[in-house]
Amino acid sequence: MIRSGTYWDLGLLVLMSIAVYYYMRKAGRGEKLPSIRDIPAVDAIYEGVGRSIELDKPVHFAMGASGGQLYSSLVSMTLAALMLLRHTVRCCAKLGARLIVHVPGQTESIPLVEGIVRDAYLEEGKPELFRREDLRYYGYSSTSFTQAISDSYARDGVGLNVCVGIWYTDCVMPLGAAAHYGAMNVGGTARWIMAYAFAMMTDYLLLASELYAAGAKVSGNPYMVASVASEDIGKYFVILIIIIGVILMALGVNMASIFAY
Amino acid sequence: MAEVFIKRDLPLALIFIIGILVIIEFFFPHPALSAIKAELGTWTVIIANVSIFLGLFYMSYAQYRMLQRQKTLSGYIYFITPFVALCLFFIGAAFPGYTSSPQYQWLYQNIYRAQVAMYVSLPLFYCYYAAYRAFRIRSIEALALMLGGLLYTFRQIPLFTYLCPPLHPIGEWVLLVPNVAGGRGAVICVALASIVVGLRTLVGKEVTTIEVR
Amino acid sequence: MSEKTIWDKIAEFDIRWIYLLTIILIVIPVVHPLGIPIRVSKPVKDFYKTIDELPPGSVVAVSFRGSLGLLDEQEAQFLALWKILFQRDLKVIFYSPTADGEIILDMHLGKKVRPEDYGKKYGIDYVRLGYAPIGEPGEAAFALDIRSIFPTDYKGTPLDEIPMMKNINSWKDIDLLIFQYTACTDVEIVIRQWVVPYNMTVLTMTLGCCGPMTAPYYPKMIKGFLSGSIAGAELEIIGGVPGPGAAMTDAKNLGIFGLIVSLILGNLAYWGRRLSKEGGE
Amino acid sequence: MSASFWEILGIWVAAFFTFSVLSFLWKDNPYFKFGQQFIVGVVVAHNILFAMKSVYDNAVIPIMTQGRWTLIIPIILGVLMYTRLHRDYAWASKYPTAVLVGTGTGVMVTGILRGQIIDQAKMTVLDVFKSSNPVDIFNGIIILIGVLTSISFFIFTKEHKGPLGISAKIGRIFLMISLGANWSGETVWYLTQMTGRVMFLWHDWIKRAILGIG
Repeated sequence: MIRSGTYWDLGLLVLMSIAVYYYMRKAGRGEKLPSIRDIPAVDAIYEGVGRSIELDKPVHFAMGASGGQLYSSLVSMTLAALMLLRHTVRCCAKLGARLIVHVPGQTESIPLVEGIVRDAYLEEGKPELFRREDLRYYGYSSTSFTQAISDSYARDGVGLNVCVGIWYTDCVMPLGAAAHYGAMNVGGTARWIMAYAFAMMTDYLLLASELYAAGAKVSGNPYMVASVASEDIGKYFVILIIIIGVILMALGVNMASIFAY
Repeated sequence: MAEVFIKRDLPLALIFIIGILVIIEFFFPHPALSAIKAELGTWTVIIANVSIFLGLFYMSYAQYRMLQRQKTLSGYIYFITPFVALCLFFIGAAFPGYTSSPQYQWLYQNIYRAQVAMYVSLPLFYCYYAAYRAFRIRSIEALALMLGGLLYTFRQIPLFTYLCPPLHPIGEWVLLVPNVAGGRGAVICVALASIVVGLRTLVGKEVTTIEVR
Repeated sequence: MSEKTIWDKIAEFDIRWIYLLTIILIVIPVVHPLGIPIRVSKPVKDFYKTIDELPPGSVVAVSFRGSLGLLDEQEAQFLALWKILFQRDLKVIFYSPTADGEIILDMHLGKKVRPEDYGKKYGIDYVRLGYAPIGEPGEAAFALDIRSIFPTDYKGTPLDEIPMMKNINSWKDIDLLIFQYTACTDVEIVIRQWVVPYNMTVLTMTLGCCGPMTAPYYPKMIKGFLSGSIAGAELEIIGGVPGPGAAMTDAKNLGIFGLIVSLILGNLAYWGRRLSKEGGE
Repeated sequence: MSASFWEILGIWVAAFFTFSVLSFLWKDNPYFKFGQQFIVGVVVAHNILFAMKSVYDNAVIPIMTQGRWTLIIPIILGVLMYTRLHRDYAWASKYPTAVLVGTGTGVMVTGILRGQIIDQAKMTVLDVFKSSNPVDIFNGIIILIGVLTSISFFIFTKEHKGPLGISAKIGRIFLMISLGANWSGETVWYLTQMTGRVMFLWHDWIKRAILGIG
């Protein structure tokens, strides 16, 4: 028997599943997919890597002190950030820039982070560029994380600073310090509460759900790109239920009880 | 073939099975499923905690390589410092009470808390830095950001509401009306995107979980 | 080489002077308080009203997710809250899903606020269940069966042996939940695990930065909320319970001018340079 | 009551580390570097101690006292995480990762449907009809317009031109106001923390530890 009060949840999940299936099937058959609008921050990563080489400074990548959440409700953000990590590594490998990755505090995410970095170098045919010492770990605390990153900017220099993923207050100091040391900042988080810091301090911003779209876009994988189109189906659905809800409510229908299902 | 199955397909299948189990339990609660879900919850905590020494390894390795590059007195001091701190806290926890011992609590409060409290203050200055360096009112969006920020700031600082009482209800209105509208739209879109990532992961089409060797 | 204009000089101004100015502006009211009056906002009024209107003997659960490092922001809130709760005929249950929460309770409950001063006895009027790193699944389990998470209180006494806890087993026996947290997204935990399934009356206490994130749930799902030390000061005023919030809020009055100066200087430099360039052309 | 030796020493230690962090505002310097290296050690130690206790409480005790032998599996899975350190066996770390990601995905998908989508839509509808007070109705309509237009800003598969372009532009203004409110909330919070530190330095360090007052 279905749990009471979850009919809407199930309905929405089924709708989203159908949308994802539909677009992925299209991608599988090689059919034309809706194009995703430009996200300037994606191209900015490549440009920033080139800039770092010109300045002879390393590229820094961080996902946040709490950015390695694999078994919480923020796992999707971790996965999106890892996609952008893969893209950044490939850009660095292609152009020959040094990359320093500031590993999140959750130790359980380290194997995935190292795997992504190592494989991305391998994909570009330059496995020898992988250096484990450039995966820096500072414990699971935003205090140690932010201080150590800032120190690293000062010590190693910073040409491009990519901060994406799950960020709390820990984003302000790295973004500010990187700008202070002359870096180009690219970043964003889907945690709305902290998005302001990225809006104010980055040169190229990934605002809220743009992070996911960017992650899919840089993957170069048609299934990933296709699934972004299904997000939009969900958005149309939400817009529709809000408009219908307002109309019905104006007509005297008790929407509070209908939404309770 | 078998290698691909063990190294790639089986972990993907595991993600699918576990994820679907958790989802089914949510919609169709059954004591057996709930027990599995609760067990999985415990497992995740144990797995994460058992892996804790990976962090120590990576930290030590980066420290060691840093020392290799900088074999000076300051290099040695920076190399040894985290290990001294580590030992100090281990000693604190060796007293009866483990991490609740007065010795550990003393260290925790006076070292850790002092650093955390100060670290949370530093962004204040970076916000000022951003306001000075980057916050240019050159578009209507930038103006909206600044107005939203300043009006809510005035509401939070008694001096402003004392000098100009209408700032209080205006600031509260910003918080409870346009802020709610913008925030809600963003939260809904992020949630939809998360569901898509989740579904993609479950069906084994999320590149991060497939391609890692 | 062209000479530097006033706008160039403003644009290249060393920001560290503003840092120093800010620190001085914070120090002044700490040393000499300004005593500027504080106005009580609607979410705080609703917060107080919800507690004030509870019938005598109601059970209040306090989920205490404090953080030691962030104590400055929330100390005033919870000291005022405890005083208000102990002034009334209520049964209060404290539990800590964070280790720091328990340390703060150890530090302050019985020291800065003494229940016995209000005639309250441990085990009769209030109980501390202790610390358990329960997370969101644990919060759900707690709502269903308190004893599944906390079989004993913080001293190890079985809950069944504590008179106050005899008939308190689950959400059904709790009249009000006060949810104190420091990670802004934790507000979703209380919505998902208490409000949505049980329509529980909930109040929240959080940092100033989390106010905008809590606002979308107020007043329908969250009846009232405190965000930041200013809300603590407002609760002190409306509840008539003096505490550290007023001094803390007072001391913030001048420090914010650093921000305003930064904004003005930055925009002056930008617009000055731009307009003078356009004028020159 | 005069403060004890340990209390005073604690204040000095706390002041030492407070200034170490603060000194970064001036520039990167050896004092800051020392404090930074120290705190990394502190945090790693703290994490290890709590993780060990958690494994003991959640795995070792239940295995020993309740005979819950299934809990050996997550311990083994946790150990498999270390295979990442050896290139030939690194693939084995995919198993524990799969358990974590699978659980996380399930929890995420089910957790956000109601609270972050359906209830948000519900509240947007109900806000318009909150009361018959014209101000409330006006506010409700503003929220309604803001939510609809800000969602339209995040539509990725259509170019932001024509009506969608106008809607996205309005939505962006609402998003910016919300970002501004968040920025303000955070800035004032940082200011509180800074004030708290100044109060600590004035009342505890200068007055109590140095001058011996209070």
